[in-house]
Order: sequence, then C-alpha cells, then structure tokens
Amino acid sequence: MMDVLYFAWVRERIGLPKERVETRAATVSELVAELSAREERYALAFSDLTALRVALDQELSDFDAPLEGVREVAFFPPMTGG
Amino acid sequence: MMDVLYFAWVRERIGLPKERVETRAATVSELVAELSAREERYALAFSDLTALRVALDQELSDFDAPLEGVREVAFFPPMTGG
Amino acid sequence: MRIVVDDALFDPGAELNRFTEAAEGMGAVVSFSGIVRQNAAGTLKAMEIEHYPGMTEKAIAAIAEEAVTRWNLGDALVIHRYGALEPGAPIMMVATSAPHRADAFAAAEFLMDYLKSRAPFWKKETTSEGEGWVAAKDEDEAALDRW
Amino acid sequence: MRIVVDDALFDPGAELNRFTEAAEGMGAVVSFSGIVRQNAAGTLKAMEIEHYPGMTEKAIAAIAEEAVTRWNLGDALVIHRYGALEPGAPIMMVATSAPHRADAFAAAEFLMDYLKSRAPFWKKETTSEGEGWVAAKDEDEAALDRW
Repeated sequence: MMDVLYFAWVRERIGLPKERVETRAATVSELVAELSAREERYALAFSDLTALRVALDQELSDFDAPLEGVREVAFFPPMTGG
Repeated sequence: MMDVLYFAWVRERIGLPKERVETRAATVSELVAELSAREERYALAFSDLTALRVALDQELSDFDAPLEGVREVAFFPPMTGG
Repeated sequence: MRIVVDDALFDPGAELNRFTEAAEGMGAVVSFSGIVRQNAAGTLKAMEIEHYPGMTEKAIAAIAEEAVTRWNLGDALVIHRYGALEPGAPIMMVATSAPHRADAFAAAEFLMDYLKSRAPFWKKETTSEGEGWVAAKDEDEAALDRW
Repeated sequence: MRIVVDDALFDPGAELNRFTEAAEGMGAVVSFSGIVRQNAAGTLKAMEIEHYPGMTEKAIAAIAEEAVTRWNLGDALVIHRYGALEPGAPIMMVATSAPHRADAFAAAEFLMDYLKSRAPFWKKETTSEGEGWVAAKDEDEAALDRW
C-alpha cells in the first residue's frame, strides 16, 4: 500500500489529488503500467512520460527507480516555480 | 587657463582640491611634467602614473590625450565605488 | 537561512530590510523578486500556484543548503507563495548576503535557476480566453547546466 | 531610469518597493545593496566616500544607458551615497526590472561592475589604527572584461 499523489494537469486529468494504491509493482514504470491499465483517464495522463516527473517520498526520482520501501509516490509535470 | 582638480590621496598629497593653471602643455603628460617640476608635493603625487587616472572635462581619458579645448582636468587614483 | 512557503502576500522591501539588518559583517546583498506579469494583450485575470506541501519545503531547503556550501555567503532567504495571485503581485523572492558581490549574485542566480525547475510549484494562468498550465521552458532546464 | 547621488541615508526596502510598483509588466526585479562592512577585527570606525560632483552623475547615467541598450529592461535605478558613513549603513544600491530574470540579473551585475571601477568614487576607511584609502582591486578591473 502506498499513497499516490497527482499535481497540476496530471491531477486534473486523473480527477483526484491523492489515492491509496494496493500494488506489487517493483518499479515506478510498473506502477504506471498498472494505473494506465485501470481506466482511460489514467492512460491519458500517463501517455507521454517525457512530459512527467516523479517523486518518491518527496525526492525527485525517475521511472526506473524501485518502489521497495516507498510510501509516497507523486506524479506531476515539469515544475514551473520562481 | 584650465581648472585642475585632485581627488582622494592625490588631493591629500598635493594639498588642495582644485586650482586654476596657466599652461601651454599640449598633452596631459606635458601638464603632469610641468606640475611635477613645480614642487616636491606634485612630483610625489605624480611619481607613479600607473596608479593614476585622468579625466578631461569629466570624461575618463589617458595621459597621451591632447589638452586643446579642455577646460577641466582631474587627477585621481583608480575608482573604488560600489 | 529562512524559507517561507505561504499563500499570504508579503512585502519584498520589508523582507529585504529585515534580511539586510540581520546580515552583519556582509558587504553585499542581492535580491530577486518575481512578480505576476501581465501578458502583452492585457488579458491575464489571475495566476494560481499549486505546490506539493512537504516536498516544497524540503526541496527549497536542499537548494539553499547547496548554495551556502558552494559560495561564501552570510545568509539566504527564500519566500515563495502559492494559491491565487493577481497580476502585479509578488510571487516569490530570494535574497543572499555575502562579504563580496560576486558570491551574492552567483548564489541568487543559482537559487532562482533551481527554484524554477526543481521546486514543486506549478503555475496556472486564467485569461479572458480561458485557463491553462504554464509550460516549463527548455531554457529554464538548460540554465541548470551552468552550475 | 532614476539616478541619485546624495549624502543622505536611504531606505533600500522602500526604494525596492517604489521601483517594483513602477515596473509594470515586468516579471523580474533584481536589487543589489552595498553595505559598509565591518572588518574582521571589528576596528572600522567610519567610511568616508569622496566623489567628483558633475562627473559622477554623467558617468552613472552613461553606464545605466549602456545597460538599457544591452538588455531587455523595463527600468534601472542607481543610488550612491557620498560623505561619512557608519559600519552597517547602506552605501549604494542598484535595481533592474525586466520581463525575464536573466536580463535583470545580467544588467544588475554589469551596473555593479562598472560602478565599482568607472564611477568617480573613492573610499577612505578610518579604523582604530588610523585611516587609509581603499585600494582598487585587480579583480574589479578584470570583472569588466566579461561584458
């Protein structure tokens, strides 16, 4: 079980900011594949991974990273702060 | 006739901030030679020209510059503003 | 080092003076303020800034600590707002103090470049034509290469 | 473009806010403030800044006009004091506004580099050991090469 968070247009496309996900995905990519298989809105949000960033337990990471021990995964577009 | 101005330690060594000078010097270097010949304090102030800067009519210039038409000459050390 | 992530309006001048007064023995203070910029057509109604509570503070602290390590600084300040902002309102500011100006300038630019692309904020603009998320610029990502 | 050469104390924060309010349509404001820095031994009593009235204003105006020509700026501000200053007091400030941060930063650094070595100001320090003129630094002259 982990918390999955969505921000900006990822949040808007998926339609929620946060959910609890039961998964055995070993990597971020596997989690993305599982979520995309669920429903069209997930598939749409994850259709172009180059337009997405991922953070594991609030640290920027990448799609190859392992999920073991991770409690919070966040997906979002490139940041536009400042 | 021109106004000759001195700033910072040049002013202190020569002992005055400004004077009217009657000269036929054609260049700044000639004016420096004339002034240095006057008195020890001038010779001392002008002993190392690499440590000095000159402005003609309030524009930075150099020691080779002609003095024709110039009304105000200023000698000073490198600036330390900011 | 002070890091503020808040939705409240702040006063850049008052923050600059407070920061400067605390910067004893420092000869140079650099500040950057980012302002919600009205677009050329004058149609911007509002800017909404979303962020990732928790990660935002950590990411900014990591960036600021990196700056303090790389340059000879007295102190650093980062303020970043989130929520609904009006055109002309301050979005964020950074300030750095240092014995010498080169360090203060370099660290402030470094902080800005990293905040732009590595702190989890997202801007959404509402104009009279509709609303949309501001896209990240390639040049902002490229700006990180110089550090 | 506002250029102030004066012996009066000024308020950097108030100047920053005034400058920012006037900077309509600009997204980025950079400021630099120079402060009379106490030395390591804590013996600095005062700093006296001499200048060349008339030439100072012209030299600063020329530098600021050059900045406005080189970068895409909204506006520029230069304030520089002369006379007797105490440790901790502001000596000078520059501020620049621009649509984008890179221009605002570059122009502010350019202004500072030129003010340091091309505006006719001279600093004299009085410490408990005596008084002396601050020597120009080779690195300040070298800093001009990058522009």
